[in-house]
Amino acid sequence: MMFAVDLRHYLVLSAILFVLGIIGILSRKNSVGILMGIELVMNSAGINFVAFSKYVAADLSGQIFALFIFVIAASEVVIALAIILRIYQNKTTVDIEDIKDLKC
Amino acid sequence: MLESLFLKFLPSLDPMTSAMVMLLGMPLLGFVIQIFIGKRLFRGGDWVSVGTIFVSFALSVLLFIDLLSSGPQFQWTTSWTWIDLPHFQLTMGILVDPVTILMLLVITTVSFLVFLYSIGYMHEDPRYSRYFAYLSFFSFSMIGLVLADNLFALYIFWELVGLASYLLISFWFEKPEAAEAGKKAFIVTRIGDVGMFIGILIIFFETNGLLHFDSIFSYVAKGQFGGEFLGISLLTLAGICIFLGAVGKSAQFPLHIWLPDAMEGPTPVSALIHAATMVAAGVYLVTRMFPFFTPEARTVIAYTGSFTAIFAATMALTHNDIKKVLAYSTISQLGIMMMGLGVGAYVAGFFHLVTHAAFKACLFLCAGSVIHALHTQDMREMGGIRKKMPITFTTMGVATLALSGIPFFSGFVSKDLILGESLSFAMENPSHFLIPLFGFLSTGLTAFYMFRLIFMTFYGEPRDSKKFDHAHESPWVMTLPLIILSLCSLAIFFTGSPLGLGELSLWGEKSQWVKYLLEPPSSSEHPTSAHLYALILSLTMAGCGILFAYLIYYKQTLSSEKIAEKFKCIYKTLTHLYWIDELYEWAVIHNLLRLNTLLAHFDNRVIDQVLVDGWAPITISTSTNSGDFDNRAIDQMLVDGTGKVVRASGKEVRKIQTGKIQQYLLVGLGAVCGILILLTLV
Amino acid sequence: MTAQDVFFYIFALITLVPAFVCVFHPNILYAGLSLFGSFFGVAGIYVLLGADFIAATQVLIYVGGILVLILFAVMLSKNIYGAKFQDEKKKKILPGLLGLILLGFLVKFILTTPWNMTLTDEAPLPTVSRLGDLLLTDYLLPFELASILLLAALIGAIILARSK
Amino acid sequence: MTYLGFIREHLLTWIVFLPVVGMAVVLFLPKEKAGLIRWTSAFFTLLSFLASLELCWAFDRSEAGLQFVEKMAWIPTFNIHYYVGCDGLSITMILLTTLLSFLCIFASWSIKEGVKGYFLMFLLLEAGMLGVFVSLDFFLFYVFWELMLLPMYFLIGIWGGPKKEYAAIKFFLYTLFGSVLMLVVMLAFYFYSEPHTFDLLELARPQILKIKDLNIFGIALTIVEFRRVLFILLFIGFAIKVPIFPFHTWLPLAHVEAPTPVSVILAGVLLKMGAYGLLRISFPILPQETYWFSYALALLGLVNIIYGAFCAMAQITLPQDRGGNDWKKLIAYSSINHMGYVLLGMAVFTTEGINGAVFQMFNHGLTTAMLFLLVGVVYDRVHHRKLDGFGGLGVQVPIYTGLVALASFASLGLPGLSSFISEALVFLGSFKVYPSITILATLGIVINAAFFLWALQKIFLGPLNAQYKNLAEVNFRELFTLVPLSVLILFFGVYPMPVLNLMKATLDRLLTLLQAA
Repeated sequence: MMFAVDLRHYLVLSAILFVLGIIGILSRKNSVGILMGIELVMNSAGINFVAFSKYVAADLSGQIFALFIFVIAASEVVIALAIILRIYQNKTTVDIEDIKDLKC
Repeated sequence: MLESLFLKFLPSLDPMTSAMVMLLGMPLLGFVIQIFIGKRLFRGGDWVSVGTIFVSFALSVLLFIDLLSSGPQFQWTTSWTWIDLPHFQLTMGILVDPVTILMLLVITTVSFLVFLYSIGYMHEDPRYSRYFAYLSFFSFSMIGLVLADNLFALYIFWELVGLASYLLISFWFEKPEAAEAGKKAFIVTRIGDVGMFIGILIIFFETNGLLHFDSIFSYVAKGQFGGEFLGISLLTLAGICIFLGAVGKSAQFPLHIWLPDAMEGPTPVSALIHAATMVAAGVYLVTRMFPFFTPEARTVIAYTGSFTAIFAATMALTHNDIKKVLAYSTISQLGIMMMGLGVGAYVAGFFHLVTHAAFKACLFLCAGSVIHALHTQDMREMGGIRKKMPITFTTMGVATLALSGIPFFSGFVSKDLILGESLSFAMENPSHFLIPLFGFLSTGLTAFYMFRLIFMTFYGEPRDSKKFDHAHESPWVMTLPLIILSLCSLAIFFTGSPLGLGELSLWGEKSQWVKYLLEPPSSSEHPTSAHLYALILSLTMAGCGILFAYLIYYKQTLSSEKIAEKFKCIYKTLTHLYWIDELYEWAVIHNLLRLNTLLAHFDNRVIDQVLVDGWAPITISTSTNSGDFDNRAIDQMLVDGTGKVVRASGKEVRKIQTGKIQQYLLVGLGAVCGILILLTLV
Repeated sequence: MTAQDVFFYIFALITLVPAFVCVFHPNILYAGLSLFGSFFGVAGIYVLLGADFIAATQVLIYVGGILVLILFAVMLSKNIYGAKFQDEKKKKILPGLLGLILLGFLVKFILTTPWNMTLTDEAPLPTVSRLGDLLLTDYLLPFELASILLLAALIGAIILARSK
Repeated sequence: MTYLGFIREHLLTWIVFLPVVGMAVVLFLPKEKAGLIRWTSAFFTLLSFLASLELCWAFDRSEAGLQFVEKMAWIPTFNIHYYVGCDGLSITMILLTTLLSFLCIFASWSIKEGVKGYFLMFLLLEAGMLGVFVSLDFFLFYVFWELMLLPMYFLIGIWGGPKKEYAAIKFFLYTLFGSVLMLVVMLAFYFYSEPHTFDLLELARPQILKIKDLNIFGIALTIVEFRRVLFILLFIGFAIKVPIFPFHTWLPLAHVEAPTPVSVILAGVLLKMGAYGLLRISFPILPQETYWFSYALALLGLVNIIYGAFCAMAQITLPQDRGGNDWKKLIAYSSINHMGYVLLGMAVFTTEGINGAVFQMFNHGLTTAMLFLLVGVVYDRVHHRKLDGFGGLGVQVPIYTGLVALASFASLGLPGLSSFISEALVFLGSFKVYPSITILATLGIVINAAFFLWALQKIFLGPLNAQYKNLAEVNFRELFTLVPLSVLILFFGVYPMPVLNLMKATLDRLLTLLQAA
């Protein structure tokens, strides 16, 4: 019954998605690319929540959390993109390697 | 009379208390009004101060009349709890007895006259009302000082008169000398005050918190005051400590250096504070605490007094500043009083305080009048103004005769008493022969320098014609006090008999009122067999002094320059005032400054090195070169050192802070993986 | 293997392959475009999990909102065909390695954990009305907070992006 | 329950947190409206001051124990409470703090940059200080103690003088070092008490604190030694704040660099915290150790007196390039001298001594605060504090001169002004126990007089420096800050009982506790 889909499959799927997202975050030079990685990670979290909602909790709280994840993702991406645009205006680059003003 | 007066107008209050509070409070009221709104009042508000002091004066006179009628046993006291803690009380109280009343009379009389005089003397000063405010404040503190019934309260007012003196000496503070003199006066007297405070501490400690005069005396009388320190009984030590306060305030050797400098203040101030009242507070203190002093302590007092008397008299010989001559004379006379008290002449010492207050205030005011007319204090620029200022000349002459101890004048009466007492004291204790010797010598010197002053100022040719032409007699507000004070310098005022020896007593035993009112605390008065010798001796000395002065400065048969040439060494010593100031400058101030600098560098040098070696080899290289005051050792070692270690290590660690978020995350991820691997392995 | 399982694998592929492309494709524009597929795949997974409303929202917000925003940002920020736009491969090795290790552990944990599953085989009910109820009753405070967050993000984004 | 009743029930909480409320209000004010911010701060500090007056009025003077106690569980797991109360020891400090804070708001008018941040920090500082004085729970005490550090750091570091960053860092690290030692002791108290508690009153009971032998880093400590070590650690923690030689080096620097109102608060209130902590925590909880160390305490007091006085005098004699010639530094060193009297009075365990010590804390708060305010007045006008740089100001600004003279004379202990009484009490008390130390300490009186008068002479006397021909006299706002202080100095100098009445019962009880040891 290896292929009969249950919770584990969903979790593995989300784990793969998560790791892909992490790799994206770590490897992209472009800050928009990093943002994409983050979106993948968030999606994986959403899958986890909804899957647990169905298989473990058997109520809708997981879905509610998925909704909140959307909210957070939306706000995050909006702010992040605004910041990136701002940086681009100032430095004409979005390359994460060039943005190191935090270093003293 | 006083009580009935107060009962009539303030029936609901205790008459004596309200009288005393009023006596004390009026000058304070004058001070408060003057300091806040004085400038805006009519005539700068001088009438407020004069009025308030006049009320105090009138009350003192009434009190004195009451005292004369009730006799010397009179004593009235009251007190309030001031600080009340568990097992600890401090009280504030008023003690009125003959000594107090006599002091009050002296203070308020001289104050009132000086206030009056100041209206004329200071009328052009821009800080006119401030001047009167300070004067009122001084009167308040001085009255408080004599009213106090315990040592602690006395100490408080003692310091306050010091403050008033500071403010008035440096009244013309634009002159750097005046500012310096005020500071010097305050600090030097404070050194004495600290001694007095230590004395109070010893008494407080020994008597378990008794500071009230009477209770201290009864405690001492019962012989409960024991204890020794370095072989000296604590009682003697406490007495000497208390006396130190008097040394500072009454400008006795070795703390006399402030008084001549204090002459930078306005002349009426010198008359009031530095001749008649405040400097006499030391004598008052010794009088008040008289039963407290052991024979040893009294000997110390007598030696200090007699030495000061001769020492200051010699310094007065060569001075050309009219006020400084008088200042040294004051020191010398205070020494005489101290000497009198030291040899046990309780009445005589205090008597001399009273007479001296009158004639010395008169002398200062006369000097002020001269200065006012000539605008100089240097006697070499004066001369021949006898005709131009007859009142000043006459009054000053009277006061000079009184100071020189000539019969018919008050100084003769009191000084003779002291000298007689000291002579009989020395006859009983021949080893102390120096005390009367100094006393008699100083009498002669006094007569000499006083007549030198008179001759240089009033006789001869005018040396500075421009100033001479400008001179004129002072207005009546200034001459009236002179006349009154010179009248008070006559012997008859004190003894009721013209010669002053009691050959006539116009009003019975009360005519010698000072003697009548003062009761020696124990039968310490000596038989008067020595008085006749003393009389002859002192008159001879005074006569010699006057004669020399006459010869040198009037007839000029003896040239002062030649004498100075002949005794060049002595002359030089005298003009340099025995190099006392220089000695202090070198011994105290110089070394004090060095100590300051030393301590300021203390951290750098001492703590530094110790802590460096002991504490922090890590930061040793950064610490040793600190040269300035602020880079202190502790700082550099412990505080900055720690900082530097942290900074150095931070510098290394900082290299991994690249500012690249991805690297951080990567490290984080690596760490997570590492932990997971470790967990599975373990 | 039921039809649902088949759909699961299909959707998983639709999710993972574009995600893979998104992460590893050197051109950022393609990466962004490939996200499109990935988001759709996740929406399908949601449908399979009986979360109809979530699936719809996923499509609306991610595909309609976030993705478009990202693409805008890509295009606004850069000449998309520029040389510097290509990522070098070398940087991907270490993260990939670490990611694989992490993935291994995650899968191991997922498979070894005894999941307490209480799945009933009922047909999935429509969730919209129940979600609405929950949001306005039990989850009212987070809901309101979320709205404040959105408002803050809105204002913040405007202030940040507004040219001075 | 009426509103007034509600306020009175929680009077101490109101006093402490009214500044915090003020802070919240100021937070929402636009930063351009400096005037509004200032007046709001003034209003809330005034409220706090009025509340403390109400406290003073309702305070039962014959009661030695704690009053206005409020106790609420805060972190029950560790038996930590929000536990506040006040007794005769703390009420004087509360009054001093609220009064000085209120007056300092007006002295802060000259702050022109970053007004909002400044007043936020200032209000937070006031809350922190008040919190320290009312806390009865060691943990709460510690929290407030640390809370107060933060605004102080910023106040010095942002609004300070030329070397502000250095001074701020130094102040912060110094005090933090002390706090760490205090923390160690706090934890030791907690873990060695049965039951575990942070309650200061509980800890002071004889059977609660059960110190055991300790073996640490290979050093074996017996109970007695361990207790002494605890005392020393705690003492260093507080000594840094007092400050006691040799932990004083932060003080001159911080005072000099801080803006005027902050110097006032530093000298007027913060220095008292060390002494307050000793009296509140060290003395009652470790009485035997206090007794054992009393000679050392008195000796340190003597060192403070003499050393402080000489260092202050060095300000006049040393040129500027060697760290001298600074009026503010002179006052800062005189603070060290004055705190020496406090220490000496505390160390002798006599009624006069301890009352004198606490009264001296109060008086020093008044006089030194006034002196710093006065320095600030002239600094605002001429922008320097060099003692040599003035001269003859007495002609130009007579009122100012009078006020400085008053404050200086108060500071040098002139009778009739409040410091004299406390110093005299300290001396009367200490002479009974340590006569030799006391006699040496009286030397401080003379040096004090010398350097204050010297400074007065340099600044105000002599011919007027032509540079300052147009120097403005003190204005109404400055008078408003100075006159209350001078009135209080005069009043308590003549009649000190109102303050002594507040504290004598409490101190008497503390004393019996110590004498029993």
